Amino acid sequence: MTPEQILARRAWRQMALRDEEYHRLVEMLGRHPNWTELGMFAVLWSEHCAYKHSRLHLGQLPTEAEWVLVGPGENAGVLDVGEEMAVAFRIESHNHPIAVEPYQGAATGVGGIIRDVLAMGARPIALLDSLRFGPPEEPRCRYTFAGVVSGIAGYGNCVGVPTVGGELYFEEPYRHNPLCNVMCIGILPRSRLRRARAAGIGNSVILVGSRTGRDGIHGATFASEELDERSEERRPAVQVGDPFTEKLLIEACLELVERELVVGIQDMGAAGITSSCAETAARAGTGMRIDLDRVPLREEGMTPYEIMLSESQERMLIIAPRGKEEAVLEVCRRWGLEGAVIGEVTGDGHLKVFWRGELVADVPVKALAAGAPVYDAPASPPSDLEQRWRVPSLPEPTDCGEVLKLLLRSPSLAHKSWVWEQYDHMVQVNTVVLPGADAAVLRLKGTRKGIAASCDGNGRYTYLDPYRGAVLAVAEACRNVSCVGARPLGITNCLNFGNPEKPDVMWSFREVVRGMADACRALGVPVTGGNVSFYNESPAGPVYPTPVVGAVGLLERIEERVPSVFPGPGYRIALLGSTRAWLQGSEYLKVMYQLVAGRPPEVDLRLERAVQQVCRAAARRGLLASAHDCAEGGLAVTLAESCFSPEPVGASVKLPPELGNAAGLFGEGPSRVVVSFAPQAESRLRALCVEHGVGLLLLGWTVAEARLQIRCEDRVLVDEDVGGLMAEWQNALPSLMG
Amino acid sequence: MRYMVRVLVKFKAGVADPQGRTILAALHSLGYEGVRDVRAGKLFELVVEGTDEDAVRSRVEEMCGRLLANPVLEDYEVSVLRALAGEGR
Amino acid sequence: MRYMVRVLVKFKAGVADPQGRTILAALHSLGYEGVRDVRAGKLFELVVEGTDEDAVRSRVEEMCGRLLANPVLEDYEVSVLRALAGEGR
Amino acid sequence: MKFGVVVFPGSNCDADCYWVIERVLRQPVRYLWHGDGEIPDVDCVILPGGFSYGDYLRAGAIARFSPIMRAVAQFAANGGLVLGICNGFQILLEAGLLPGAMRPNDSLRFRCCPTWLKVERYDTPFTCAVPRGRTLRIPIAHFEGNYYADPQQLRQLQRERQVVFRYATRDGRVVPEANPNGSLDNIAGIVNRAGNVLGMMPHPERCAEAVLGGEDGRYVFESLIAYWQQKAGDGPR
Ligand SMILES: Nc1ncnc2c1ncn2[C@@H]1O[C@H](COP(=O)(O)OP(=O)(O)O)[C@@H](O)[C@H]1O
Ligand SMILES: [Mg+2]
Repeated sequence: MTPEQILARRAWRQMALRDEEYHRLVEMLGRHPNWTELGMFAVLWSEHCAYKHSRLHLGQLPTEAEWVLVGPGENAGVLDVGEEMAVAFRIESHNHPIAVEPYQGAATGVGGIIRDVLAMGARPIALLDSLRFGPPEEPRCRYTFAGVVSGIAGYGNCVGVPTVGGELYFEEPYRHNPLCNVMCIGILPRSRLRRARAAGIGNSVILVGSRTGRDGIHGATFASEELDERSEERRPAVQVGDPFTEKLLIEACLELVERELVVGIQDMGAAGITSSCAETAARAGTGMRIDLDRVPLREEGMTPYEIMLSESQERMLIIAPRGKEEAVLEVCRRWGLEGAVIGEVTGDGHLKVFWRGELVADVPVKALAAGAPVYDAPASPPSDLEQRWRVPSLPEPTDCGEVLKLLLRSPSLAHKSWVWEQYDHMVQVNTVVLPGADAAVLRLKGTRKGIAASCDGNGRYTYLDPYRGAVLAVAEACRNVSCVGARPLGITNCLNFGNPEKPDVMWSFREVVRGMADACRALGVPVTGGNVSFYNESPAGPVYPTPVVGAVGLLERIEERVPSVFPGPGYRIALLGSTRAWLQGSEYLKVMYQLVAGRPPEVDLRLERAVQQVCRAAARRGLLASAHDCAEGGLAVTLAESCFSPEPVGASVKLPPELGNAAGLFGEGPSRVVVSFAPQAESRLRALCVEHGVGLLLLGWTVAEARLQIRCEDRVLVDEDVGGLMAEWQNALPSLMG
Repeated sequence: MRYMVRVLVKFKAGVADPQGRTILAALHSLGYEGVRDVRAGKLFELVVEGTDEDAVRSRVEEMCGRLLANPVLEDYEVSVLRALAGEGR
Repeated sequence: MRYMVRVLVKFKAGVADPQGRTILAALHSLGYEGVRDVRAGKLFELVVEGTDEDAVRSRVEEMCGRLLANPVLEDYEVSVLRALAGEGR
Repeated sequence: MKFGVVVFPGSNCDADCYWVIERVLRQPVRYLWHGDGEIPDVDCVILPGGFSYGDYLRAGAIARFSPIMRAVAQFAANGGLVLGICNGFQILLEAGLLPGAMRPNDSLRFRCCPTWLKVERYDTPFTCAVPRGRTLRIPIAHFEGNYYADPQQLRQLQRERQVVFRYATRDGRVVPEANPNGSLDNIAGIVNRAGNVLGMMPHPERCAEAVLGGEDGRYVFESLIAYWQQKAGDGPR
């Protein structure tokens, strides 16, 4: 299609560019684009790549701290953890792909986030997955759930990166829009930190990994007369993951970095060659000249448009020092990978693309990579917001033991081993705290340190109050990390929302970012990166606004880690922190009354911070025998889970009168941790609490007989066999999944 | 009657097939240079009850669309191989 | 000449086939009660150069014996589907 | 005792084995590259876990043709010690160095979890240092660990006492409930007739340090060292 035809047919509209966006790019280009150029702009200016609706607001997030080596803007955030070591991490969504092909959609999502971390020069050492599906009673939702889990397993296990944690919720709004967010953590010696920069005029641009095919050439930028139905058919909408090639890519890239053959390195995600070339050149303030005839292709007859926009997986772009090309290609060959020098870095600030000797695209990289407009879309609260806060008055439960069992087998609270047993969570021999605890803990080989990580984000809270929900999510992720004794060093976030052009969605987005920013500031934790996924919406409506927070923390000494279950009988049990709990937005309301209602609590961030400090200080001093965040399902569920160690332990607990009701047992709220400790540690723990202005409410004792007894004054609220409770909790997912 | 039905499921043309490519490379390194391409897929053999071949075929095609293949990624091919003697009713 | 060759690999009779069993159960739960048995296997489609069909077939059978099937567990079936026009030499 | 750990394309427990041998057992160790046709001066070759060639055809099916495997077969024929763990076991089966084959787990799901192993023989180089009667707690992590042998092979395994590890309960009972993958006779590990080649699905290298929650895996490596030292003491070297 010629520029005239593009103009005549307003072809940009089919590529999801607005008229004013087209005019903007014409102005930046100083002429009308040709077909290939238009395609390149359309992808790089898509919401997915350009953050048009979110960028303005994301600026509020605090991104700095002394230990932040790389903040947002690169492929992953990087934190200094001392001893010349650094940790890279990032989270990303793959929501739309899993809706059509759960297995491959999830698998390619894992591959993508691993390459982001690899692009920092880091060895990927752990994955976490945050998943949301519709009601598991629905066969289609189970199919999606099972497919996603086995896709993550199929990819992560094969590349040899352990999946050490994650989260899983089932809620109605995810029925047509399931969410799959995957976080990857990598480690690197500080000296090997690499940037995605095409620096050094004359340096070579090398494409490494899989061949380029017609995969994923953009839904958004798709369609035209030239790309008729036939070519549409040729173009697969879903991609197939190739973890074997990814594993080779990891080894080859790390070897290239180690041997100083890498000036810059960038993964190839959305918009493949176009985005990786434009972004690396833009970051370095350079240009690039590339020759498409040198790109190894999987299929015959591909056009420049297709080659430039292909999203074929398992490819990396390497900027190598001039003269070292052969050394780079030699490493690739040794690892059985194809590599090809496809171009060079130039000084003119343009991305020039040649094909069969002709210049087929010539675009200023700044315009491509940073020229997209930024929108401040209208925002207004949903009209029914206050209605959502209304909770009818409800009777107190008559049999709290039964309620406890119901909650324990609620799929969102039940034991998740059906999921994580499918993941290799031990490969690389670093996993010190396995999945199932508040946070996973990995040792850092060669040091005494450990890395803790957790993913959290309760979409129900955010739906009911986006600001508070976001604060709760940050607080919980950091609390989980603190519970194992680690200091939260940074978070990454994945913001999953509906259509941002709808004012209520935009409003909730803004509220979430505001909440996240406030919480991070108060807790002293920077945000080093993340991902925004809009348009998670079907005719039935949007997903719950779902911010997923991935926190990474540092344990100075791995021996100081705290388990999340009671170690045995004879320990004191106490509730550390707040004693307040609310039924608003709780799992209890959902399970008992199918109610998603009530305004979730406001977090007292000063108290939250202090509670987390006490957890860590107590861990460092060896005062805690266990610590478990008191989250969904409330105190009763947390106590029960604390009893569920491989050798079940009993607990005998007496609640103060104000907690002897449904809210006390099953209510939820921040800043609370169920701890156990040896009796002789009590005075020192209490002193710590006093020092930080944090409460410590003694609840009872762990006991040898494996029963959970919760009493209040002269009433026995719960008296259940721990084995029986554990069976409910453990069997829930397996029996649903057959 | 019972019929033996064969279902072949393959990736659509244009979809990357890492398995096929890896097998191709292995065959080459074993000296089978004459192999130019390998595509990997799945085979299912079903024994299905039905009144006649056509009914059975269309039922199995429905199963393919719902369970045995994912139409966004895969094509399928159903063939009724034969009626199973002595096992019908 | 180039030939399109189809290879089917199945578990030997008597070897339990967990995948087939699982699919059978899934089909039943979708209401396809008439399905009596499912066996799962693998499909490979190869493009192979050779002078004639027989030579190609026997070469591919050799590949099956060495690589594509595991003789402890699996049987295979090779069929040369067709010569590929216009691509030979 | 000198160890060699083979690196196939797609191996992913190679570095873990290396780590344990070097840092925990403090023995000399080197990597052996799949493309090399010779085995240098080592006393034991380890075929590590992972997904050689992505397990794209069948686990181990492609790796068995690597040049190094010819050398491993020779090394084994000369009495060298070979330990195949998980994918390494699968490769040994495909290469015919051990009898039988692996099917996908009967659950059709990958499974990563601890298992208890009953040690059926203490007179092998791989188990001679295991305390008698101790059930070992060693994790598995695989999709294709459902061991199969045809009836004749199975009879031979029994006759020659080639089964070394069986999945069991904690107290050593070999019962169906303890079988994590459908494996025939709860088989978790077998040796060849000569007793110098062992394949096992569980990963001893994942539980050789207390910080990782258990040390039972050390017994396998320590057995090798004890056996080797004994042999070195016995005869001329
Ligand atoms: N999708 C998943 N993948 C891996 N592990 C998971 C997944 N979902 C939950 N887990 C693990 O199960 C445990 C309980 O999860 P969750 O109920 O979200 O804990 P918490 O309330 O403490 O955040 C955690 O250790 C978590 O890492
Ligand atoms: Mg959580």
